[in-house]
Amino acid sequence: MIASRGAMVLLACLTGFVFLLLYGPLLLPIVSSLFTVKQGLVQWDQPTLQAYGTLAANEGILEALRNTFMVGISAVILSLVLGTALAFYVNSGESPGRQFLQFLIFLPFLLPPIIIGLSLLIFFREIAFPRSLVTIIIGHTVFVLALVYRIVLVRLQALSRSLVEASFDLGASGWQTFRLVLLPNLTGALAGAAVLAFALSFDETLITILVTGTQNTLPIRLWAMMRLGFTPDINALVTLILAFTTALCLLAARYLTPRELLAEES
Amino acid sequence: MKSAAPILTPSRLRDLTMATAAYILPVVFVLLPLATFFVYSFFSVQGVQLVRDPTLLNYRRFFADEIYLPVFLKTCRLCLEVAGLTILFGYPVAYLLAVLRGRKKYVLLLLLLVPLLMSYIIKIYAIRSILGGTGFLNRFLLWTGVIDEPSMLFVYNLNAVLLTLSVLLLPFAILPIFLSLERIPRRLLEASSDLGGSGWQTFRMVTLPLSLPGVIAAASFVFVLALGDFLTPQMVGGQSGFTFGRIIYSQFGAAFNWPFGAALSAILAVVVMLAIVIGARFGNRAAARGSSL
Amino acid sequence: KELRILAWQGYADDDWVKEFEKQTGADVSVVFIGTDDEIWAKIKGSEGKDFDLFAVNTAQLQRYIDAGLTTPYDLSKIPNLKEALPRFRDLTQVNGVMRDGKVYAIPLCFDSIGLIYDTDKVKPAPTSMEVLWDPKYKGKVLAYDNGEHNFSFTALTLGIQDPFHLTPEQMEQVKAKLIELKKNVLSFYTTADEALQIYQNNDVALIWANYGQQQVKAMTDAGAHVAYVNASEGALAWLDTWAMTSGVQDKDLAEQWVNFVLQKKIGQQLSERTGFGNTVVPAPSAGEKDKLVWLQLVEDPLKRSDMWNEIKAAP
Amino acid sequence: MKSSGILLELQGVSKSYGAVKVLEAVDLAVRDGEFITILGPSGSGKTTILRMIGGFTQPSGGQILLDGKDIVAQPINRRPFNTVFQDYALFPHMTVAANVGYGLRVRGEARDEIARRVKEALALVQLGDLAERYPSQISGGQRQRVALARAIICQPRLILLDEPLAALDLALRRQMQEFLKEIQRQIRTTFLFVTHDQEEAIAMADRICVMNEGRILQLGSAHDVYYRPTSEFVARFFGENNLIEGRLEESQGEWRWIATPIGRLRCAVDGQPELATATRGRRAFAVFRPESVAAGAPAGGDNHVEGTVTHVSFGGASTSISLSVGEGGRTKFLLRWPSRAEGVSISPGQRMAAHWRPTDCRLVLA
Amino acid sequence: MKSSGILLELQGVSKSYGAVKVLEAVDLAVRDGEFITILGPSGSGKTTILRMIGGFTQPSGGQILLDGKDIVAQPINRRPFNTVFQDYALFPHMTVAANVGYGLRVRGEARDEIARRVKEALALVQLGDLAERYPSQISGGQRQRVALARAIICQPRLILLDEPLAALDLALRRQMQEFLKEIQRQIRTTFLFVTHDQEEAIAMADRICVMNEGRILQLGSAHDVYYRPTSEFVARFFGENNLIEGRLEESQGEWRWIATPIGRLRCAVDGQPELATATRGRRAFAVFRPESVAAGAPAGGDNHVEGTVTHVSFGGASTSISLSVGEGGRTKFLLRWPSRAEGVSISPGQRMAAHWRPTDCRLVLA
Ligand SMILES: Nc1ncnc2c1ncn2[C@@H]1O[C@H](COP(=O)(O)OP(=O)(O)OP(=O)(O)O)[C@@H](O)[C@H]1O
Ligand SMILES: Nc1ncnc2c1ncn2[C@@H]1O[C@H](COP(=O)(O)OP(=O)(O)OP(=O)(O)O)[C@@H](O)[C@H]1O
Ligand SMILES: [Mg+2]
Ligand SMILES: [Mg+2]
Repeated sequence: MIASRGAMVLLACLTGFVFLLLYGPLLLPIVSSLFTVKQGLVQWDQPTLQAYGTLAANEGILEALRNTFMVGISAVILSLVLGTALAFYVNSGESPGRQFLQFLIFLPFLLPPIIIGLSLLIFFREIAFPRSLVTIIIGHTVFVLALVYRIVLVRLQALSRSLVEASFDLGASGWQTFRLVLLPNLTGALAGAAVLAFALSFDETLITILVTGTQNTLPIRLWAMMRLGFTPDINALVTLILAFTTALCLLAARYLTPRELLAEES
Repeated sequence: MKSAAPILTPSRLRDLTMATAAYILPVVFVLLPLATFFVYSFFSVQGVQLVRDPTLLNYRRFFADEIYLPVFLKTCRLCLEVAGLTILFGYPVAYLLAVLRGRKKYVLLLLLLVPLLMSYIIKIYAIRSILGGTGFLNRFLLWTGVIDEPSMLFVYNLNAVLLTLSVLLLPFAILPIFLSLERIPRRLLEASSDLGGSGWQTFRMVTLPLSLPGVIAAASFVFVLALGDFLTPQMVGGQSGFTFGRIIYSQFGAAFNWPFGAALSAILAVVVMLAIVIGARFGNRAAARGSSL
Repeated sequence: KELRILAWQGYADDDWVKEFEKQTGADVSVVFIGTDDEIWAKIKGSEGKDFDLFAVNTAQLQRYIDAGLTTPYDLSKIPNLKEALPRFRDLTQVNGVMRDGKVYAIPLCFDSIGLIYDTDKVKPAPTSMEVLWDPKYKGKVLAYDNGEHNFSFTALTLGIQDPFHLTPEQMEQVKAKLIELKKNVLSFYTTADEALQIYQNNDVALIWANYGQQQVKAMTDAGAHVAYVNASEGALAWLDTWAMTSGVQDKDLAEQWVNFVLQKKIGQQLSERTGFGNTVVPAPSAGEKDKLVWLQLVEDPLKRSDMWNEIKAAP
Repeated sequence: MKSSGILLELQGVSKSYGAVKVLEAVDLAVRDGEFITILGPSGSGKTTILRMIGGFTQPSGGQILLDGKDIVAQPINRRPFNTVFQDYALFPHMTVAANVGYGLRVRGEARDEIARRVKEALALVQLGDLAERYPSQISGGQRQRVALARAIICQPRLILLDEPLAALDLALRRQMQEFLKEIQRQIRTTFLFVTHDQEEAIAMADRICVMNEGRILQLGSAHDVYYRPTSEFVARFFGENNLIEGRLEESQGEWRWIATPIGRLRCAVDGQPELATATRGRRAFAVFRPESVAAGAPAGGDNHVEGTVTHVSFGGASTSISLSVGEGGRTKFLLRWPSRAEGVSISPGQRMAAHWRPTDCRLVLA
Repeated sequence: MKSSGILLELQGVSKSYGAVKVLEAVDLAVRDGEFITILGPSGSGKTTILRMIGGFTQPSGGQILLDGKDIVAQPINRRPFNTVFQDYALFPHMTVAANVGYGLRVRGEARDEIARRVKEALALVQLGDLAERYPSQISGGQRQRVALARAIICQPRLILLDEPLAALDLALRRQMQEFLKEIQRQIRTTFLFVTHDQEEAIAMADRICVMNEGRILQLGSAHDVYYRPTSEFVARFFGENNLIEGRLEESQGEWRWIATPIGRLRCAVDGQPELATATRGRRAFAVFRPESVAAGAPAGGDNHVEGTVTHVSFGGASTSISLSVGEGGRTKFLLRWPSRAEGVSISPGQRMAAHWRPTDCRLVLA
């Protein structure tokens, strides 16, 4: 990719604008978590950490947050495993069956979430599978699978076939080949897929409500709170999440940039 | 394996087990639940009871009734516009990412993904208070003197839905485009300059066509996610925020017309699937040409 | 022992739950819900098996009873009912909570659906819902996004006696009136907080207040200059109740919970925290003299929903 | 070692993709310890044969025998062969040492043992000091050697090499050719080497297997295929050559005459059974190498021509001279002589005589 | 054409990447209409020079003059040069015709005009019937020709070619070499051709520019660089060569003597000014080609040795013989003779005499 100086300036401006679009909406909760807001006006002279105190005491929300992370992480892991396995399978040959399988994988992503939620609920009821965090995890996995699958598949198709052949040739079993050769080469795609999948799971409301047992997740709580309005500690919560993920990202970028990524530039 | 082995060889057996393993979960957790639901679409309701006499009425109604098709088309257009807008804004960002080198690139990329972890209900709320008639944006514009009275351009109408969805879904567009841009060999761009192409000509005639597969993937992600979102139109769309997603949603609550909802969903799925298959064909063709240089 | 509750925000606060758990040694889990639609989908989808108790308004309740998703109460297990406000003490007098002599729901809280107006912008103070159609307020009206209620209140405004059982002609009449309303409407909202938000960031004069007093409370808290009025044609009013599912696992425990929340202390707190009227302690929610029209199951929810969709889709 | 040192045998192995037959029934016996080269133009099926031996592709018919046992059904990772791929196929995320040790690692060898043998192998290919680099950090020639070390470390019975030198520059290629031969001498493993470069095949192979269009045309030593081609294709394939078409005449002991447009030529018959049975009048080519043609009239009198020089071109070690002879100069003729510092004294347009010894002149049936 | 037909001139052009200097101050003058080849081993800076001329890389110092005017600051798309890239860099999403017409299209030529000239250019490279195919649907050699057509259609002043033939197999490469020369003769444009293949450079170039480690070592005709190397590197670079180190002795007209471990050798001095000024005792190499060495004792008596044959290897057209001579056989010696069908009558271990003419023996300062 190349760009002239003028083009770079233009691109940087546009990117700045996009950052504004993406981060603008985040400012409001952050500011209101730190300052008193009265009649829609921020009282800049009244900084307060009260919201954070309330948050620390709000077990319901913290419990929901824990559930959200549990579900998100489990769903991401499951969908990564399944998505990768399925991508491998579909990529391993051509047949109408594989086309159909791909269709099945995409379906939950295409249909309105309420359909997925309801059909899973009815299904679980029919087979007397108790609703719990497990059912939420299944629901989320089914939902984000398409995304993971697709990203992995695209990357997989770009990988040189001879790498796999070389591994077999040297005596490795299928599993060894996967673990030692393919997986390390898929990490970038898997990381990207994991982030997007987690983001989807993190916000999933409708499927969750329908297939949950007795657990709340953060989106359910937020969704329910809309009736009476958000309490200030919610602002504190999202601010913390944001700060935490940003820090995590920066650390990851600082320390985990794979050596090959840096070597690849020329 | 195209060997003409007449019996079940070990490799055949392994293939079979593998296939079974691959199919089992999608079939159990996707096909079975959705198939029952699909069957519902041929039923009808009476009060709160399902009537299990097969009928095509639900499908006929979609076409016969004068509100569904227009709303459906309107919704599709809206989501296409969202896809268009996210690509319009996402493309330059992805391009910049592709131009940047080394660590800077990945830091920027990660920063673009961070907002995804802010709960989207909260984001919609925030966007709404920014966009409102007396919201931050209008107040800011009034204060700077750009406008004299509050602009209603983004207040409870389709523009607002468009903008909000675009902001929410932008990261989903940036990533696939970035991935496809990164795969374009630098050599091709040099070749274009070498032949006298200006920067813009090179972009228009080489970069853009070659990044098309990524653009299409991005568009289909955004389109599908926008279509499935029923909250945003509701919350910022005002009177116009009535989309197909909401019609479907309403069938499952107050209306208790699950069969009709199922039928509408089936129609939606078919259309979206078609769009994606066509898109993928298009993208694949471009990619196939791109694959062997 | 375990109790599974599906409720709206504000109906099963943490401190109450803790206290109840301490008293009974039970394990209570509450799942919160955002719309009537989800309650129905969730309860119907699980055929009542996922929860023991759920909060639902009397109008909605009927379909659950019809579908056999509820279990009647044994009133002897709910002694606190005797302490309820007179209006709610004798359940035979409360529309919609009984069927065939059995009690299916215990009232919890209620509110009228009145009119909120901005005291700076709307003068003189309105008395009738007709004001919503006043061309003066074009683009300054907030309405609620619900076909059933909108048909009912519009019918009342049009002077129709029974707003819950409309004839087809009346339906058409109401529909036309509602399409006309759209000219004035800035947005259809679904939650109280949403309305507040819209109000704060836009030029809004009138709000059809589905959440009644609670909405007013939130708005004045936020510093808005607003007042509330129950229209002279009669104000719709909703009554939320606790209903027991057909899949209730520990009926005793469920009844204990209902009895528990009917305490004066809890009623008081509920009103303070949400602004709704509770059924045990008098609150300012609706004056005794206001003409309240309790919501009922309408003649054909499906029809109303479809027609509401048509109205919203109308140009 | 049974059956007279035959390690691997292909019997009637064929391959089709759909309706397209890319390999006719091929027979090939690889001797234990030899360096055999498969040579042929692009698309002749070289890679296909190699991939079927390695197990990457299934044959459509025939048998592949290792020590006399059919291994067609054996999966890739069970065959005691290792491959050096054309694009090296080094694992980009592993260091050189990890790449080389991979085969031992997946066999579950102990760490020390792996480290020791990796060191040994890297020393063998003279890359001891690059052990910790990544493939992207070393040059093309070095990568090639890593791929080789990776293949030999497991002590396979047979090493398959698919045009491993095609991407290297000439100097490096020469160096690697010698290096490979040297390694093969040291470890005494059988090498099956695929190439499309004739000079490479000649420089390296004990035996050369020439292929074209999915068939094996000739299998023999470099000298054999160069001087005793059995087909027109092979005769033309090894560098520029002179082929003069004509009709066979009578035999005379070890000699046979052929009538061509430029006269009767005397050719040596060197144990070519097909020629013994060929009848008079049969169409054939007299074949002689440009470097065998000398200037001037011969001492004896056989095989001489006179013609006009059309082209003189300096080609480094040798200088080529094109001659047109025969009626109207219709037969083209190539001479190649060692270059001299003072250049050649011949220039285009000049007439010159040329001759070549019957010993250098062979016959190939058309 | 001014300044005696010099089209492009590099004056003191250098290039550094950070602290690493990859190109020392380089001077190079390209004549209008010539076919000039830049030849050097991998990493010598060939591509770097070409990329700086094309404008893809900025020089760190020096000037690049086109018709006497500095063009360093001119952007790529304004330079009247076109490039044929090593990997062709064809646009995969455009047909062959669209690829070829691209340069005209971005110049805003009329559609008819483009169509006409594309047709012409495709006819020139003999690809008229592939116009509507995509690059992925044609073979390697055909792609190469498309790239060429694309470069020549804009009638550039100079065509830059970066190892365009490296990826092709030998037969195709030979064919393309002739083809390129032919095209150049037809369109009379200047060609600057980068390669690492000595034979290719010799076969094609009017002048060869030999590079090593960022320096131009020698610039001259093929015959010049082959027979009049001015440095050890160049002497060794063109195929195998014999270099015998020694100390210069006196001059004798056109001859000069050098004392080496295998005796005093007589060498020709062929207008090499650096030799005229070289003092006695200066270290130098006597250089003579393997193909110049003949068997037996010489007629005169100069430049002859006797040694032991260590190696005989058949290399197709020629057979190489290694000889070790001098005290303890420490000096290695290579002979190359045209191969003969009956093989050579020399075998390792045998003693043999060899000699070479003083004319074929040159001097290179160490
Ligand atoms: N998967 C395939 N499907 C169809 N045809 C194929 C396939 N693989 C190879 N072929 C065909 O088989 C023939 C032989 O291919 P192969 O790769 O063995 O040639 P090769 O001798 O290795 O050539 P090269 O020197 O170009 O590598 C070719 O004509 C090729 O087009
Ligand atoms: N971007 C860069 N950064 C650092 N060093 C570079 C860069 N590009 C080239 N080099 C170095 O410059 C030197 C010359 O490179 P160049 O590509 O000109 O070589 P070349 O003669 O074309 O070699 P080859 O035959 O391998 O193509 C090499 O040592 C190379 O490592
Ligand atoms: Mg091949
Ligand atoms: Mg180069």
